[in-house]
Amino acid sequence: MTSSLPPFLVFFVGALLAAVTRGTVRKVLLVLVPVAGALNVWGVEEGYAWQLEFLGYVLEPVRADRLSLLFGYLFHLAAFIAVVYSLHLKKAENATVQHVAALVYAGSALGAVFAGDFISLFVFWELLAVSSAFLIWSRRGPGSARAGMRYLVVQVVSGVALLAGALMRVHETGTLSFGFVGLDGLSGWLIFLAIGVKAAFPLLHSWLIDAYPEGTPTGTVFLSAFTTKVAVYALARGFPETEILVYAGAAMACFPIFYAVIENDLRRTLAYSMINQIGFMVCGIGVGSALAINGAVAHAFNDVLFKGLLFMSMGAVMHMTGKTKASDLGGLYKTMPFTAVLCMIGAASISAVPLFNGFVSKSMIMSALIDGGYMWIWPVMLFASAGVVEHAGIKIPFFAFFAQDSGIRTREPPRNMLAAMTVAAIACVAIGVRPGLLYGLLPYAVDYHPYDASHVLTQIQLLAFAIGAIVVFQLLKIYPAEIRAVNLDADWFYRRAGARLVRRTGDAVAQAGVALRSAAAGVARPMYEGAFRAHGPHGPLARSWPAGSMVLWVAIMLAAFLLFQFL
Amino acid sequence: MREELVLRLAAKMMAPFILVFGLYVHFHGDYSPGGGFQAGVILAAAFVMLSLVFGLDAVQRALPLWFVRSCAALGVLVYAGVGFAAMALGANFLGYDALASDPEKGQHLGILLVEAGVVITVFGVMTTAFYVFADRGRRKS
Amino acid sequence: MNEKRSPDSLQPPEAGRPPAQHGPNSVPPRWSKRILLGFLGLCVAAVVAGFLADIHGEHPWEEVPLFHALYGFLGISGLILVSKALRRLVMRPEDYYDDE
Amino acid sequence: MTQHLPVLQVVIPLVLAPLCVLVRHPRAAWALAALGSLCAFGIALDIVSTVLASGPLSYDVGDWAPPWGIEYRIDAVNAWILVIVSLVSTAVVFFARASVEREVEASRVALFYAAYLLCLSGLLGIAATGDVFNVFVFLEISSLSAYALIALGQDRRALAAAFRYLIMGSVGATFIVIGIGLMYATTGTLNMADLADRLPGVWHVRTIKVAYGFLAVGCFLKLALFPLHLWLPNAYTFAPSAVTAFMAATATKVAVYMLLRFFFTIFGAAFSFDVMNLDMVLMPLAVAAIFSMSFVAILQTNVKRLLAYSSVAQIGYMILGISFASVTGLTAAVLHLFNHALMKGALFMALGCVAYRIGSVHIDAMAGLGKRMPATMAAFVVGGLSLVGVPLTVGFVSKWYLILAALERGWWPLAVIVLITSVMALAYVWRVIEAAYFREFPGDRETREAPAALLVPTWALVVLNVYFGIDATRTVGVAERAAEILMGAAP
Repeated sequence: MTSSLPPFLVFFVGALLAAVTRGTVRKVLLVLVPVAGALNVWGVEEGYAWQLEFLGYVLEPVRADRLSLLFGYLFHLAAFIAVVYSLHLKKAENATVQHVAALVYAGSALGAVFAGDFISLFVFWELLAVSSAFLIWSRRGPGSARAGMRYLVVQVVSGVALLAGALMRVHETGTLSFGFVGLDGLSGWLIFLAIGVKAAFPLLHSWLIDAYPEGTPTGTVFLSAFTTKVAVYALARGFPETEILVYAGAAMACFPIFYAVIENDLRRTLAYSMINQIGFMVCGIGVGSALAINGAVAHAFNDVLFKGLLFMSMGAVMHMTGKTKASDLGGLYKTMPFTAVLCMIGAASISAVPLFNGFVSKSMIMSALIDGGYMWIWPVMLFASAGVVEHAGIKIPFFAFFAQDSGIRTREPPRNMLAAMTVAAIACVAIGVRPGLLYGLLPYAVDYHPYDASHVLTQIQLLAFAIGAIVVFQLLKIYPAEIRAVNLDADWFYRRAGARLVRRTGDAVAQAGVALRSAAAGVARPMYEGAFRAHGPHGPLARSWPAGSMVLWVAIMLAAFLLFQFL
Repeated sequence: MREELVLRLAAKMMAPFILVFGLYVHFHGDYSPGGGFQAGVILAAAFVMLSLVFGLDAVQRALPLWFVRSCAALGVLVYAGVGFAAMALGANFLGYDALASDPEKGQHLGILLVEAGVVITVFGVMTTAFYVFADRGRRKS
Repeated sequence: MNEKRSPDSLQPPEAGRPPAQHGPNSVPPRWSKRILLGFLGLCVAAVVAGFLADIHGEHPWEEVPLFHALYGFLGISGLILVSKALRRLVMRPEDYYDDE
Repeated sequence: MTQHLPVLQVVIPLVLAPLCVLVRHPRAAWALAALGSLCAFGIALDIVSTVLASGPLSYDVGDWAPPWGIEYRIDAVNAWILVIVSLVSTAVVFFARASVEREVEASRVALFYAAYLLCLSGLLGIAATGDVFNVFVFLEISSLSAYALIALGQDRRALAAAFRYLIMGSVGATFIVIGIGLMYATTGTLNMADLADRLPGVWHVRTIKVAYGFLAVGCFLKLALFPLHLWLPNAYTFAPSAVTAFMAATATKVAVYMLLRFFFTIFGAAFSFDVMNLDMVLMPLAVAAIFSMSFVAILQTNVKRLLAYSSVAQIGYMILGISFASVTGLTAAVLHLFNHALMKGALFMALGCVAYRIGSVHIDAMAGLGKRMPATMAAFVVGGLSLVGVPLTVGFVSKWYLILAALERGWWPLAVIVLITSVMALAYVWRVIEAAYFREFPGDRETREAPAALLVPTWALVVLNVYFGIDATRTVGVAERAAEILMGAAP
């Protein structure tokens, strides 16, 4: 339909209006933006495109196909939920900055998934980075300024890599169009690296762990929905059936669960869980069959819902108590029963309990792995999905709402927060019960039935005995206690090793500089002293000495230039 | 120096001749060595000499700073004015041919007027520079 | 140096509050017993149903009886033990990065 | 009348300058300066459209036919320079009214505008003329008035900075006149087109190579190519804000134009690159300039100085573009002439707003200004982003063409260098943003937003930064045409 607007435009205009409105007007506006955007994107059909010419290249800032449309719907839903969740923000919480940044951020994510060429993608890529950084800075907590800065630097580096790769690709292929890229040549690897940073590939992941727990309670909900999902989209578009992704995905699915077990900060635990879930998606994209891609994007869709729900419930806890550490919390079910129930729905969904949405998408990826012949990756992913139960399924609700009573007495969070969480929870259950709702939107035609007895039973066995193991370990008192501590991760390399390296190099350079200067002084001093005696301390010639040295440079240049020509 | 009668008398007598010589150098500039730049400096030299002998204040009473500064500006206007006049008469900028009915006479007139502009400007600039420097030294001591 | 220290010594002492550490017995006792019993029932039911229903595995390992149950139990056991070991390697005091 | 435009372009500011001295009233002098700039801008726009539509313009001063008389010859290259200079001058002159009243003694304001107009006409003259000696004359007019303008700065060190600039500028001008003299001695002509015809016959003569060397070093000095940039930071730092904005956006650009004219039009691309290996001379210097000056900029605490060093680095980008010896590379260089003028003009004007209210441009003095002077700092941020090369700003367009040129030549490490140094630019721009937005405003000072008289011209340039970043067809079109002319691929 030609009457549709570019999807991102609705959000950008909304952001502009949000910047100048206050109070109730803005609240109404904030809710209206995703709704209007959704109505608009509903009218966008496959093949819709918007082109313009720039620097002699055809740019395609908007290009719709099934893949981008799916993410388009998803991002509108996510934006709606997150916006409702953040309606209560007050001036003291930097409401204007947060609201505007959130709308720009959501709009950029939409722009990125509809971008048909690398330049548009790059523009939205960087906009994503900058706008989301404000969601971290807005918290104004200790460390959030620095964490936001580290986050921004990593994201900007990712953008630079993307631009470099895109430029080389333009040079190689002559087109800017963003389609299948593949890992041939430096340009492919640069683009892969750029997306990998955003997708939190192993060793490139630490920005996520570092920054997400530093965001505002509401900001992190936005963060969890967009950045990594844009990366998943970009991988699905540019690198399907790239074998390395299967192994990268398996690594991503596994290593965070170990960290998640021992992490004390519950929002950081969720951040690890996020990498674990992206691992499943990356793995599916790597397999590359129709079923696998369907599974990966369906899982991305579901992850936005249940991970958003979990982040929202932890955000609600943080909003009401100011705490997110497992060691500080416990027993909140008495005063926050609704939140507890909603959190458990999220936990059940992420653990892929049958009748919840995680189940219908994760099983697709698992089946696709076997169909693709990845017989050794399948057990790894099965282990990872059992691990999810441990940290996200049990640990999060258990330590926050049950466990030992921390003595904290509070109330349910504001109504808008509850409403947002309820919407997400309903969506989780609805997709879990009626997978067709989601399957109809997937890029490929779906012929997959998650609910056969075999699937359901094996999954229940896996989950039940996984939980059993936790119970046994708890009862035997071997389960690792929650301890206030920092766990080293790959960010150590830049936060500590990098800092040390910079400091040491700085020292070394300074020392070398001193040595060089004293050596130079040994030669220059006699000359200088001669000049000093000749011209006196404050003589007119002494003052023009710097100009003299400038002229000396001129003479050197001329001599060098002429020598260069005549030798 | 103000008490040196010989110097004062000589300076008073020489000044008009210097001025006339300056004008000669100017008007003869298009046929013999000379021209606006030299003439301007010679004119300025007369006043520099006078102020050396009679003091800066005496000369500045006759020839105030604002006047010489305006001269510097005025000369440029004369120069450009000739250019514009030629343009108004249908030639290119500074196309002297158009200034008179006979191109050769036009060339004469044009060069003379342009050089007059140069004389005024150079005279103004030189005198201004002298005033500024002399004034500065006086205030400091 | 930090690795050698016992986990408890990392805790900052906080007066006037119950210790923030949650031991295994911190579940409210009356409830926990009922929940645990119900859970045990679920496990048994899952195993029994697994034998009754026709389970067609896709992976060769699924031929092993009760594969998923065993895998889930052993997997999580391993996960917890390895994580405990990991803690010795990576855990640092909470203010580790504060002097950046 | 239209046939006189090439000369009127230069002469109108030249005539208005003495009028400023005569009227002496500050506001009247300003009005004359504004009139001069506006006329120049209007004429430049007219000229550029004529040139693009129907080819080069030629004007014989005094009706003496070239190569004997002085010819003003304007093609796409210098029409473009005329637009840059007069556009920036117009923006700055409207900015200057309030800024100069605050920063310059009232008795000197009229003289300030006289010098400003002289400088403008000198710069326009260098661009417009087709006679190499005339280039030297206008170079001296613009330089001498620039020294005076810089010396008018409030800081006592302004005088010393202007003096050093004077020495270096004079050395540079002398080198250029020596080069011109040697060319004249060999060929007997001063007209550019005539020189271009005659030089190929005497390529083998050593005098010509020496002339080339003198011209090269003289131009390097004037355009502040590393390591001959030493005069620039002090001159920019201590000059009045309006002067800094004007000089930073125009003076070095015109010097780059001189370089292009001498080496491409007069000597010819073939001689420059095949015989003199100019690319091998320029590229290391450009890379060194970009790297070391960006690094120096990161460590500065005076923001004006920071931007001054950044200018030296940015000049490195233009020289890098030239050193690619290709149409794309020259397009990038010519494009960056315009784009850099826009961004540095906007940035220095935003700093002028800060100086107007706070009286300091030290980075610590700018703490918390994001809240107190939101419009000013927003202008700075947009200008800074443009400097970094963020998409949707002109900086991106320049970098894009530079990288394309590097890849076209197969020198992809240089493309990487351009990207890395963009991050360095982000670092120094960020230091200001960090101070302005993330530090608390010291509570004991009352500070308001800068007056509209300063903000409107600043934002005009900021808007152009974004406008030409989005719709780059026109600027790129002219730059490509200019590059083709310079490489000898088009008339």
